[in-house]
Amino acid sequence: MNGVSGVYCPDLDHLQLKPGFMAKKNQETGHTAVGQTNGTAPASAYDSIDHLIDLAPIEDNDHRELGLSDEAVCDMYRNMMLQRRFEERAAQAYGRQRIGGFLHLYNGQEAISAAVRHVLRIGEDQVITAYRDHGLGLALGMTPNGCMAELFGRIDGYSRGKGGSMHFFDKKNGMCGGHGIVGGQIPLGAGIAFGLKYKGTDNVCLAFMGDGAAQQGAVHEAANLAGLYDLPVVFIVENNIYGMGTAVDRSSATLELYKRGEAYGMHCGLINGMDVLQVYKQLKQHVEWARKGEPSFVEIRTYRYRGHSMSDPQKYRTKEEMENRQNQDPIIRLKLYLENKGLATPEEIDAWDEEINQVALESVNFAENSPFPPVETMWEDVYVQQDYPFIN
Amino acid sequence: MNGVSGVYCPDLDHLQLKPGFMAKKNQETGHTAVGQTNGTAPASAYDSIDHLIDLAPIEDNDHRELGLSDEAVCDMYRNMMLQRRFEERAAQAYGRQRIGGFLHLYNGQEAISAAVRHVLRIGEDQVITAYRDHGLGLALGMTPNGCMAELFGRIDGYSRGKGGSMHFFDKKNGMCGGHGIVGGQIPLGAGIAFGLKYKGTDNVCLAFMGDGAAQQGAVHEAANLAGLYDLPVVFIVENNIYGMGTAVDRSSATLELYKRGEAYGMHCGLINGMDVLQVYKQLKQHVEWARKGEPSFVEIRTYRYRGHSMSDPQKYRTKEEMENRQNQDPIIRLKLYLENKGLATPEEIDAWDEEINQVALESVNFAENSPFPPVETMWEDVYVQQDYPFIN
Amino acid sequence: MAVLQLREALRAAMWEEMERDPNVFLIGEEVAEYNGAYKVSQGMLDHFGAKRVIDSPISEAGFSGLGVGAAMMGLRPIIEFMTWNFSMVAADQILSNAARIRYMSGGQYSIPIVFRGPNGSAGQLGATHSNSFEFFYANVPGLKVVSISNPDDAKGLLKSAIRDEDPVLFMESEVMYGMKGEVSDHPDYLIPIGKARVGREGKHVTIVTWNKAYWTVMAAAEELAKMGYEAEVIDLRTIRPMDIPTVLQSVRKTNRCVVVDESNPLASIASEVAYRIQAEGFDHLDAPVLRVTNKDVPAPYAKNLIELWVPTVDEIVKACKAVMYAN
Amino acid sequence: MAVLQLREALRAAMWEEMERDPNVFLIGEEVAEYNGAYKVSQGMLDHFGAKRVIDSPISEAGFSGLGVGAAMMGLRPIIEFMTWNFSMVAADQILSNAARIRYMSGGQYSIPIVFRGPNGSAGQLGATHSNSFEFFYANVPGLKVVSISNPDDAKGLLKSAIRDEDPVLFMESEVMYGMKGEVSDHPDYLIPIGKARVGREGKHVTIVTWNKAYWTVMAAAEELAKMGYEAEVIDLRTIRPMDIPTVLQSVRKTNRCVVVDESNPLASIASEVAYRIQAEGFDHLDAPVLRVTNKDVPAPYAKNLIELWVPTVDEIVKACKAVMYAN
Ligand SMILES: Cc1ncc(C[n+]2csc(CCOP(=O)(O)OP(=O)(O)O)c2C)c(N)n1
Ligand SMILES: Cc1ncc(C[n+]2csc(CCOP(=O)(O)OP(=O)(O)O)c2C)c(N)n1
Ligand SMILES: [Mg+2]
Ligand SMILES: [Mg+2]
Repeated sequence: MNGVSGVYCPDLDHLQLKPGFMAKKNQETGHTAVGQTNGTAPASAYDSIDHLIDLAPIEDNDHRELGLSDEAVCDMYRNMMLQRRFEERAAQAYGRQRIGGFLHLYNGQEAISAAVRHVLRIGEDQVITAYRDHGLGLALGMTPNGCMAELFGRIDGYSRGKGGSMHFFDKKNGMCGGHGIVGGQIPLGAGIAFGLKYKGTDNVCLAFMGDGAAQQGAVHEAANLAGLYDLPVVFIVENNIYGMGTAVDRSSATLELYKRGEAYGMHCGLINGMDVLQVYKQLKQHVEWARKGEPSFVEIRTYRYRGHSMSDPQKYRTKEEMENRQNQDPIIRLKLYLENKGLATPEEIDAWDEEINQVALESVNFAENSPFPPVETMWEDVYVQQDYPFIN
Repeated sequence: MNGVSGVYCPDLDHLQLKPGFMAKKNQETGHTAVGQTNGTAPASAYDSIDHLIDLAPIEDNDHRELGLSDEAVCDMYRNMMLQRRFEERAAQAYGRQRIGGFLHLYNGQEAISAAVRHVLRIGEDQVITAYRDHGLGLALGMTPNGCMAELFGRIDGYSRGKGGSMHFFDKKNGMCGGHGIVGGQIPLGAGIAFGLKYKGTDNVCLAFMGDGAAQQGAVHEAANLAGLYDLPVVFIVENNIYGMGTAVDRSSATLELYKRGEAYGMHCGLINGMDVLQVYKQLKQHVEWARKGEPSFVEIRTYRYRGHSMSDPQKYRTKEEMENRQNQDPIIRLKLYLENKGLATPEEIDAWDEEINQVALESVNFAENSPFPPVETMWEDVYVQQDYPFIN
Repeated sequence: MAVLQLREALRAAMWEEMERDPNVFLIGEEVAEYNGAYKVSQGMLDHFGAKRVIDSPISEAGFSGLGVGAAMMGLRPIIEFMTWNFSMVAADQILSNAARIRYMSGGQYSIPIVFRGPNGSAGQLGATHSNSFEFFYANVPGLKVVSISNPDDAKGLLKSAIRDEDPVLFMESEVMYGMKGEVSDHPDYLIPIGKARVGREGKHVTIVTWNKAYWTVMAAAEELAKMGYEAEVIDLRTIRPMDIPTVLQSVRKTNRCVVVDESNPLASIASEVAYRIQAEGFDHLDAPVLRVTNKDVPAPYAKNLIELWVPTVDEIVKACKAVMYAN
Repeated sequence: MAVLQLREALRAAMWEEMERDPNVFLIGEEVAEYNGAYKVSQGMLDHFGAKRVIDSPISEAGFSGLGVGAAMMGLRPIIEFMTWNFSMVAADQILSNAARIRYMSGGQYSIPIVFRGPNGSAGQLGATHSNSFEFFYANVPGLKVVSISNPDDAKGLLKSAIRDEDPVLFMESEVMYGMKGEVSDHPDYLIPIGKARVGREGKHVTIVTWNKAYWTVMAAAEELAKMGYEAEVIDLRTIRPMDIPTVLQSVRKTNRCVVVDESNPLASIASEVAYRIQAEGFDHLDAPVLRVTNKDVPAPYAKNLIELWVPTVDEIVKACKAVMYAN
């Protein structure tokens, strides 16, 4: 451990728990109150999450004051739009059964990955995340073609068709996956940071997880290791309020997930994930700390617009809640910012949008035309050893 | 989760981290500072733990004010002494190879178990702990004979010779084990509490672990479950400063282990484990909370006088540190209290001591004379099913 | 008798047993408000309430251990793993606690618990989501392991598992949840744990299998029948304890055996079945016991590859012909 | 050549490889300041410093995953489990990450990592501390599994494991750490992973074994020799990949085989060896392959019981005589 006295931990209690909510919940539904005797399900089990949890404070930032060039902010917009369009095309292709298995879309969360794209030294710094990984992959510079081909399970995919949606890897750009076991990637994140430090660099690792994942023991072990060994890592909870159908107040005993970092002596952070400049500003600070060997535990409040994966009927939330959050859409927000600041005209933006649309479409085309992996590739990439004697 | 606003968490920062220590440590030894280049071992790697961590605040308590009868305090003394003597006899028997495998002694920590003996409703409330379990077993009312026979691996042991030192179980007295996988018993503790609540009782479970165990992921998962489901459980870290040879500042990123409970919305507690009345007083409060479905996370600062197990050369600590802690021995302390308060004369105490000595000796005798388990018992107690078809 | 989907059969088993015994409860991820990730527990929260149908955080080690602790207090927990893949983070709780507390306590505590969920591959889910863990858990004395192939067995064996006084690990399959079949509705319909079922009679070759591979085997048996070979198909149903007597009885008739196991080959249940047959029925074998398993590589994502990763009808037919020296 | 204890041979292997490659480091519980729970890493902290010999908290999932992540960055971690029993809380990290990241990334990342520690029973340690996990990890494609029986193999195979580009799980034994033997001191003494060793030649029966059971087998071979039977003893050394060709070569000579495996019987490595022999060498077998394993119950604590729990010389002799129809 560092011995730094006084790590940073914002106290924002008033923002998280709107008073009276929990008590009401317990009385009326009893759903989390195990052991109560009158615990039958009420007519409506779902209070809107808006009653419960705020997105976190937001400021009026100016990108130049944050050290971002005009071009950088425009790039943020285009990248977010690319992520959005890519996911839409992927969803369509899933409908046409070109993509199989699980497909977890990132819609709504793009401000996070777009900020990461500009906070990091791409190619040197490292990112690891769970299965909801397309957005981060595209933000780090993975090509839509290679990504879509992977979703299609084709040989031109980043993992030669062996990984699929949950396993986006791109060594060149520091994309360390794409991992399917909830929370299991977080110890790897600590280890990646360990490796960066061991090699004497000042590069960092961002280790992403969901709000549901924060309840996995491996996360806590990794956080303690990072605090103890002063690892250059930022643990980031993308709190999109739900783990599948379970709202965060039903999976976590407390709602201030970011405060978990306190137990491990690290900086804590709470970020509004609907505003890319806010994410950029705050993440930058945490990354700077990490470069000095001071790890952080950060919670970014965001929202996922789509179901958990493609088969989710989403009965656990209301239309109003969704609309409320979509009203704060990070892409629309940034579009307005670009226009207001005179960084781009509506016409220019339309032209970008159209171009991006084409890129996304083309990725489907590319994937469609990429061959299935030849059968013999099944035995490749298991071992580095070339003559490994497989059974049979 | 309960929705109780404002759980109890004492702020005692000034007591834990003696200023300057950590910085000094990092500069001089570099041992936990992974990635430093000049990290060779210094002449003396071991700073005395006394520099690092206090035993926690202590008061001058009067047992009557705490609601304890004179007889209860005398019983506490006798029980602590019984634990001490039992361990000594066990150590001797280990030397004579009557006991095999691992033997983890409880010497120094007896004030904790003796307080538990009086805080709980024995036979209704439940206790679960790790492998350093003799003290708690004897405190709950397990007989020295049955315990020693178990250590000897004889048929009259509580587990019919199948469990050994690490697995003391006594269903009648609510001793739920005795568990060998570090931290693995803590989810069970949550489950025991769940069961007590489900059955509609107001009984509680005390779930003990070591300071080293607090870094196991399963502990955190269990704590979150307890906070979420309002389970009648008190998680208790017996912080005896070491997990094997690793001092707690080298296993934990922060030294306030008790504050980990905050992350799970539960009451926190820090207790001086060298004073049985202090332990009693504070644990009583936590148990009362637990009976109302409000879980706690409690750290009891204590010290183990013996090595981790029988083969430990204990090079990781100084003689001075040991002496310093032994000067605060809980048994001597209580003996003085008894004499000062006129609860027992020195002669009476001597008589008790002698009697207890005999009981401990007799347990060795008993164990020595108990038969080895017949070979066919090897296949018993695997399944409840009587005609299970084992292989062979 | 009613025609039920396999998920409905499982639900009926849990439902009836929960009606029967107030100490039975269900806990797992998404089992309550979401009505089950695969809708196995649909309607159970509404009927039994939040005390007995409980959503858990994504903390498999935590809630598995919670179940074992609750069982120590006399409850009869049903722990649902969303899939058995996720049991790996809870493996120690199952091995060290569920399986061994009875032994280590000298019989003082028994652990009447059921862990259940889908096991094995289910299409393009990739390497981490396609594990078959029968071999692993069945290795452990103190556990019982059931792995089912149809709605009727699902119900009869799950009811037995819930009533069993020992820990039972119960393995299903996502891709079979929608499968329909006749299911007994007798309130005490209990299929004994540890008994295999002869799914098809035949005299030329014995095929031993279980779980969804059973259906690939049945298709292969059809193919073989067209070629004039009658395969006897044994659905093991319980992996621990294993009904080797029923297998041997068949092998004594056919003198040949193929084991079809949708898992990695090395140290698989297929290896075990083969070992037992040759050890106890050596003189009845006219050919080696052969196994057909998943390929000895992690599960690939691509559709064309994953389809070849699992045992195919062709491979089964080929293995059967090999042990019949029919080529 | 020098005479070393097995723990010294392991230490020499790590030491030499750490001298050779600055990317190799050691992490685990008590490996540094305490000099190793079993003194395997004695002196390594002093020599290599705290950057490369690292004490970890009791967080097996955490530091196993840390190792895999570090390997992704090009380091070559050696992860010490105090014993393999404790790897159960880290099982998912090994299966899902160490074994499969290469595959799931289409070969972009390789994971040159070694997990090592003692495996199997070691006296009166009770049920949770007596596991043998070869069968479990060897099941998993993507891993290699080594399990050694003597100081020379310990050194030569551990050096190979550390240099291997793939994840290697390395299994030792507490009770062998003090065992002495001649050990090569050639700096590139690399015993190839995947090659068995014939420990004793004989013509009447083949006994396949590994790890400390090897020594029980050698004692049994002595007994058999007194009765006039010459056993050929094969030390498997590597469990995955498994050197079945060497086993078959012996069986073609002896026509009989016993596998001695200090583990639970069901789905054990013994089952696997037996499967492979009968599948690939059926016509050479004059008797079934028999196995001698631990008893099919959790490990008991009592001295008299645990001694009978593991394979005994008597049982091995008996099994050999059975396959030789010598009674
Ligand atoms: C250990 C484990 N348990 C369960 C699952 C099944 N599962 C996949 S995603 C998911 C929800 C995760 O929610 P969260 O962490 O909030 O991420 P999000 O999907 O919201 O991005 C669950 C339960 C899993 N993959 N791994
Ligand atoms: C999961 C696991 N890892 C490692 C061990 C080996 N081990 C046994 S006791 C121990 C130290 C535990 O220290 P602590 O929790 O402080 O308890 P104490 O011995 O001080 O009572 C270790 C590392 C184990 N039993 N289980
Ligand atoms: Mg989420
Ligand atoms: Mg300790």
